[in-house]
Amino acid sequence: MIIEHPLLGPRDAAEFVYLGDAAMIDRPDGMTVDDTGMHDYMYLRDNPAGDIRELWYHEQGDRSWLVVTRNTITHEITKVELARDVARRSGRSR
Amino acid sequence: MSQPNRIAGGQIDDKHALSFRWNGRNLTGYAGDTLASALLANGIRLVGRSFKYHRPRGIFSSGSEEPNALVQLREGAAQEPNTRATMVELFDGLVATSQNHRGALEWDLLAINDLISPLLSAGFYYKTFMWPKAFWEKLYEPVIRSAAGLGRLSELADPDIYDHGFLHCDLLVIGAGPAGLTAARAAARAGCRVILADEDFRMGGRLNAETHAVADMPGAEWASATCAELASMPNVRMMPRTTIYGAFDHGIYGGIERKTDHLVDSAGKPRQVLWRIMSKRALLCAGATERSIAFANNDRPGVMLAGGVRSYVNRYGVAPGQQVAVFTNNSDGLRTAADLEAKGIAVSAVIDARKGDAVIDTSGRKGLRSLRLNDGRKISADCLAVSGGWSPNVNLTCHHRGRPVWNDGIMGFVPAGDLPPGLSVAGAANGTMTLASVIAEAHDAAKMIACDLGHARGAGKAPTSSDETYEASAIWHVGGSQARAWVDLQNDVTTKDIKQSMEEGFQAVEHVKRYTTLGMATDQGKTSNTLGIAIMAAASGNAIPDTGTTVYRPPYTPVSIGAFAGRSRGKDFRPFRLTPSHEWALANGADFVETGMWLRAQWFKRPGEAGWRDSVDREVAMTRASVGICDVTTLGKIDIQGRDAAEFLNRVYSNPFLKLPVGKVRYGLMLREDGIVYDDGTCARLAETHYVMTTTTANAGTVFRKLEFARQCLWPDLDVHLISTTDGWAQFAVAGPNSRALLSKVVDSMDLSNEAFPFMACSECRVFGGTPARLFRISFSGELAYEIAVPARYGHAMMGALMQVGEEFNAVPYGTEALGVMRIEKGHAAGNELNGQTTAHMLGLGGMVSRKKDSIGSKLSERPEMIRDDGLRLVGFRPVDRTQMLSAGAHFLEKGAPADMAHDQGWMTSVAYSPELGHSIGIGYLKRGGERFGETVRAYSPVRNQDIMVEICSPHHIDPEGERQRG
Amino acid sequence: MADIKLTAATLSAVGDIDIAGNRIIIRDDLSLVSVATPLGGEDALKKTLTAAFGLNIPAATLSSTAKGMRAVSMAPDAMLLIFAHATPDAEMHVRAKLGGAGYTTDQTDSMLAIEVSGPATMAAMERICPLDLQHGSFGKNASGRTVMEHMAATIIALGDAHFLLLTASSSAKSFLHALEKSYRNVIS
Amino acid sequence: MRYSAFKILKEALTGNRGWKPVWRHPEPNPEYDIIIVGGGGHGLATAYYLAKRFGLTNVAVLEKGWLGSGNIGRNTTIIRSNYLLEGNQPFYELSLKLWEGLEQDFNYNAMVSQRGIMNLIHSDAQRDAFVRRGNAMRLSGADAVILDRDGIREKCPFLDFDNARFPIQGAIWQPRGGTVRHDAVAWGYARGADERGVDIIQNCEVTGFQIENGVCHGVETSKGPIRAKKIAVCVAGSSSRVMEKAGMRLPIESHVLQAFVSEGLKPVIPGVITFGAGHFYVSQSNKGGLVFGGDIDGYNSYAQRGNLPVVEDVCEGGMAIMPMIGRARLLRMWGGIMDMSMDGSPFIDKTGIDGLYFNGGWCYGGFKATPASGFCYAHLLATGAPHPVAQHYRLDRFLRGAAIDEKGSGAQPNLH
Repeated sequence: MIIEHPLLGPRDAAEFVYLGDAAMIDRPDGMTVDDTGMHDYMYLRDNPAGDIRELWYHEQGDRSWLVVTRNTITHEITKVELARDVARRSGRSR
Repeated sequence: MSQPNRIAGGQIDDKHALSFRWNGRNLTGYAGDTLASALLANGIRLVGRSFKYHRPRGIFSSGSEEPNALVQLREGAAQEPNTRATMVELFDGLVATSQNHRGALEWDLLAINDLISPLLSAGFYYKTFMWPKAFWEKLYEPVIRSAAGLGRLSELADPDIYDHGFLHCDLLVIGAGPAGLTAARAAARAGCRVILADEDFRMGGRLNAETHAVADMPGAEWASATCAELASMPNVRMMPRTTIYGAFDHGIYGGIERKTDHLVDSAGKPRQVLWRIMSKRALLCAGATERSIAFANNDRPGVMLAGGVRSYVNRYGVAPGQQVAVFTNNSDGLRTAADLEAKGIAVSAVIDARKGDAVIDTSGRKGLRSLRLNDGRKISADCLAVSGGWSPNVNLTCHHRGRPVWNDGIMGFVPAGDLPPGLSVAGAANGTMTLASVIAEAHDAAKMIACDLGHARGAGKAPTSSDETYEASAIWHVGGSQARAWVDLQNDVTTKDIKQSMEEGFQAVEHVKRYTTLGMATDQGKTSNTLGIAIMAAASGNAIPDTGTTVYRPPYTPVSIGAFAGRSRGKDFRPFRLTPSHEWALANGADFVETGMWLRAQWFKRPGEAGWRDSVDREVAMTRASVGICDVTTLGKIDIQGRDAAEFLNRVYSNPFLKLPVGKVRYGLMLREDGIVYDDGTCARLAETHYVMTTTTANAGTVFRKLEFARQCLWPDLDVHLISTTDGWAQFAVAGPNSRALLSKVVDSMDLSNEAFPFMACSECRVFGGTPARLFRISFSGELAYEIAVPARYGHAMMGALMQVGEEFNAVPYGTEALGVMRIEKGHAAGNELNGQTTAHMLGLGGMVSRKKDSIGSKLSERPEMIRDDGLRLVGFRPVDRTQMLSAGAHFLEKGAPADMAHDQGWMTSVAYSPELGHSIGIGYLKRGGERFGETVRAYSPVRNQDIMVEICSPHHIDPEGERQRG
Repeated sequence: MADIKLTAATLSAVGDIDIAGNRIIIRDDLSLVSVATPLGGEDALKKTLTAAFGLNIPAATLSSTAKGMRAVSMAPDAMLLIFAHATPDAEMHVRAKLGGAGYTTDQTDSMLAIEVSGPATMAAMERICPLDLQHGSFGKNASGRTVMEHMAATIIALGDAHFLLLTASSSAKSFLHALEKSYRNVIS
Repeated sequence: MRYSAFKILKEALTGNRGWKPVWRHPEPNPEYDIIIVGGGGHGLATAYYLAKRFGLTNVAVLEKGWLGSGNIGRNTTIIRSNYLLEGNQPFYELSLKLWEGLEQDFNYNAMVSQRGIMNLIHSDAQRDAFVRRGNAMRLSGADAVILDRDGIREKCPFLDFDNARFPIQGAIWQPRGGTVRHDAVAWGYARGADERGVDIIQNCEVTGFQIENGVCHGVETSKGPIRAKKIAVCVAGSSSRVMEKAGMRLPIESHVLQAFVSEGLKPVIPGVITFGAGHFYVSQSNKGGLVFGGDIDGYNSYAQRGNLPVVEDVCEGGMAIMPMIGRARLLRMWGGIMDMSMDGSPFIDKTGIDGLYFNGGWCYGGFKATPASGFCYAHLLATGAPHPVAQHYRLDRFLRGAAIDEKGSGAQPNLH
């Protein structure tokens, strides 16, 4: 696979390490979440057959975490963003 | 030496004779020959035996689709089984033998299988060999296994080397026949970066095998002129002998280039290079493959594909027979007769199925002698050129699970719309079957691609060419005989097998394929799949499009496993990471151990020491008695800086970190988000905004990754920055009661007294008159100990210098084994204990998980099953009989309890011999372990034949109060 | 022990390698200092960097150079300064000049710099480097981090068929072996 | 029709014209006692054991494609019970015992071949872990032997003992491990279930569940609605997609696992060999192909195909331990969709919806589990209680903190 890195251009996916669903960004606050909330965050997945937003880490590259929108049936990638930007947009500052 | 079937002409160099050996016979061919053409030139027809019935088989085709002529190439360790003679470029000194026969090829003992073939019908093995039960592994299966298989591995290490490589292009053109050459030229002229790859050693495809004209010259000449033009262009890479074997995601194609397979010796260079080709676009110009017709005994040596016959006659200057008959169901077959006659070869009959004529049986035990026709005629022939029509080579278009669609016009499957993105198809692979239209289509396709990619230079005009008509008919199977008619030559699948399969309920294409093994041989059914589906359709009464297709998977043709591995074998399987003191250790008797990629000194053997235990016991004893030095560079080191570094650490460690003062080190416990202990280490605060974290050797990379995740994804607006400095600092543990005395002679002007530099202190400093260093007062051994770090370039010198200074204290270097012994003596958890299944509670560190803050893993670490009071706890063990040695991996059982899983109480994680205590010690996890000090339990290790009683004790076998390290 | 002085040991002891006119040179004369950009401090660092070294912040795929110093982007908020510096205090030197505008870490000992050039260089790199190094795609001063033969590597174009490679120092021997092998595999 | 050597001989003499269909091709009834969704190995085994052990035959198996078209038809055919944890080991040992009597039980030769499985050891820590595992196996009645280098050399002289980057130090060997002809398992179970009256309905896709007030009464299918008292989902690879129709999110991700087969070769590999320091395992089929594989590709996928990095990684592992295979050729590569669960272990459980049952999360270990999975699922469906060896495979185990994590990789499916 080729991931179109937003800063570096096309890169072989072999340079990256995969984590999984980008919902992992939305970590609940451990002091306020209930047991089920943290369980659901950690363990339950939409696992779509179609577009998924997912986290890839450019380990053999610039160490960016990326949010890649990819189709799990065709593997087509339609969007790649810096995860840090996504996290900020979803209100994770501080 | 005479080559009885050699005729004039073709693209071979008859000035350049090559000698080779076939089954022990010395033969001669010419440069430009394949092994197959040279064998045919020498009149050799029988070249192998079939898979199941051990039927005599001859050369069937002239290309990579060859199902029959599989040979063992070369000898000794270089022996290469299952090699298609049709793809082997002849070289001087070539040695090949036939395969899959017991006894001589001509007198194969297993030909008995052919006589009992009714017993071996489709799926016979599923229905028997079940009684008596024990006979399967002992008798039936070994017999089946030894009869199955084709060629033989040498069982010696492959003597050749392989390489990988990466290529980038605008357009990859796959196949260099008329379509590929035309397309490559047009795209290259337009300015694209083009790669043109073809599996053949001579580009030109069918132009080399036919008598067509292009641009008013013979096709083969045009091909070679076009190749010359392309080779002269800087934006074109010509890759003959290169098979594009797979289409992967996002325009990546796999290519295998055979670099030295056409040479007698690879001379130390890679035999093959596996290319990963990143293309913006690709154009498949892979042509088509001819197929046979199913009629009785259609598998005899001498029965060949008509296109192959033309290749041998036109390209190789070989007559495949003296008396050739032609059997065709389409217009293409007739050209064979014309080409043969043009070369003066006798054509004994042209049997055109479209006129109702058909071959219904053949005879000739080890080679074709005659044919029987449906009108009763018997015709003499030693070669039958069969054409059952052409199947477009759509394989690569299906590698993303696309399904081709049926085209009645050409009686074949053609690519559908669901191609891999970026791939287009032109020429015969696309179902375009005549030369002029092939060239026009390829030219237009290339022009359009160039234009899409923004290359607007003139692509030029497509060359003119001769053209012909192509008419195919739906004649697949000739009845009229009870004898078997082969569909899949290599796997010995006949029309009867397919029919029986369907009668037994195996009707889906995949069921038929799996039940009969149709299309599953080394040719992936290139000549048989379409025919098989047509026979299925006829048997079920369905139309071919409703019957379905099978899925083509990579590779297009088989690729050596060695090529996929590239250089990564032997010692080069993975890189070595070496510690800064590696050379020193090498010179001082070290044995090394692989820990991940690292090589670490395991112990340092001294003269007179009989075994490793002697060395390790000495290293431990001397360290505890005086001072020892160990290279601990491999521990991960992460430089952490930023205004919010403290806050960040407080969120990633489960214990508090906000209040760590500058100049202090703290032990840190790191959990996974699921609450399991992930890693532990120390973290030193060097300055207000500057920390150095250490991790275990094994987790250095993954901890860094997780920290980056936390930094970028969870808390993107903390000002914190991470960089690995693992390789940058050579770090040495200096441990033992004399460590302070030793180091005070090393460190420049610094007060190392317990008051000035207490346990868990850290500082930047200088050593040996000015070399920058870092000093940490931390202890893994439990002794008074330090770790001192210098820039890695000084690591080698530092080790020597520490030893030199330490001479007066009898300092010893110690390795990972002694390190392990001392940490077990101290009850410190390491890899065996932190195996990803461990909770903080199990380690007795439940209290370290702060509940006053949110940190990674803290929430989920509190789930009920993870904090059970009756759960496992890390405790120590010693043998009741102190002379006995403990064994790691032993499970604990209560005295008298049955040895079964229900009574399993835990297991021993690590054991060591403690020189200080004089007996074996261990640590491990035991249910309710913390409450059971003094009890005895069984340590049961049946795989070690060990069953001993052990006493439960504190995991801190030595200095449980920790006085030494604080002293 | 005033008589002991620590001396640096590096792979340059192996010596430069010449393979049929292609050169592999160990550049242990170069110091490497990483500079991370404080959150919100991008402008300040930019100004300070220019004032201190005349350097621009490098683009993600293009290194910047000035007065014998090269800045290479290593991460969205981190760069590596490469310059000749004889003593083991390169980081202090940079830190002093930047005066807190960036977080500095000495990487001189973490990585080894290797320079390669010669007629077979493009063919040799093709065997180990997944990046497209053709001139049009990777011109002078272009830079990238990638993986070669299982080892992380940074590659910088110094000119036509002329590259500077940075690789982890602990595995540098294996990396050199891989480089040498690449050349040997492609020369005839 | 009973299969025997005599039957084959009789057919051979009469032109092989008397073979009967192995299963019927029925249309669905409007209602069944139990519907099994998924006609793969596990679904067919469940139907077989429901019929044979519990006498429940008013059962339908609904298969979207052709029976056996899921992972039962695309795996590397290995059977073993070399598991470590209490939650797993007895289950896989039951499975191995069922394999051992399977062919006589269902009168079909699935070529259960116990030529042994060997996991190579390359470090002291690995040895300690394998000793622990071997002892756990012995505690639950399985077989396990620790081999030293000489013991390995005797069985596999072709391994690289002298020049390996990660030298072989030993192995754990399970003599009863081995391989089975995978397709034949589906066919044998299907034939056995069909014979006893189970309707196996191919080309019948489940498109929805009939759920009212928290009770599931049936399914919607491409062949119309079908009602049942119990609906048992068994669609590993598609679990999330199917259970989503019942409104459930699962602790499962779908990943692609590639597998490879070489051209046919004369016998050279004795049993199954697993390379502990690389990612490679291999066996040799009765047709002579080397069947091998390694890690999953690592990204979520429903594509049934993988990419090159893993192909290379696997072959590197192969060449590292057995450099004789360099000149053998890789003939075919394919991918299967794995239900990768959050702890690497499966689920056989009731759901929060009455009447709806779930079996899935088999990761890449589903093939060897086929008999026990069917057996325990049938037990749960027939008795309402989990079979003792499958009692830990509950959907709520993560909420309780009772993960069954053999590898210790945590809640990241692509690491299991």
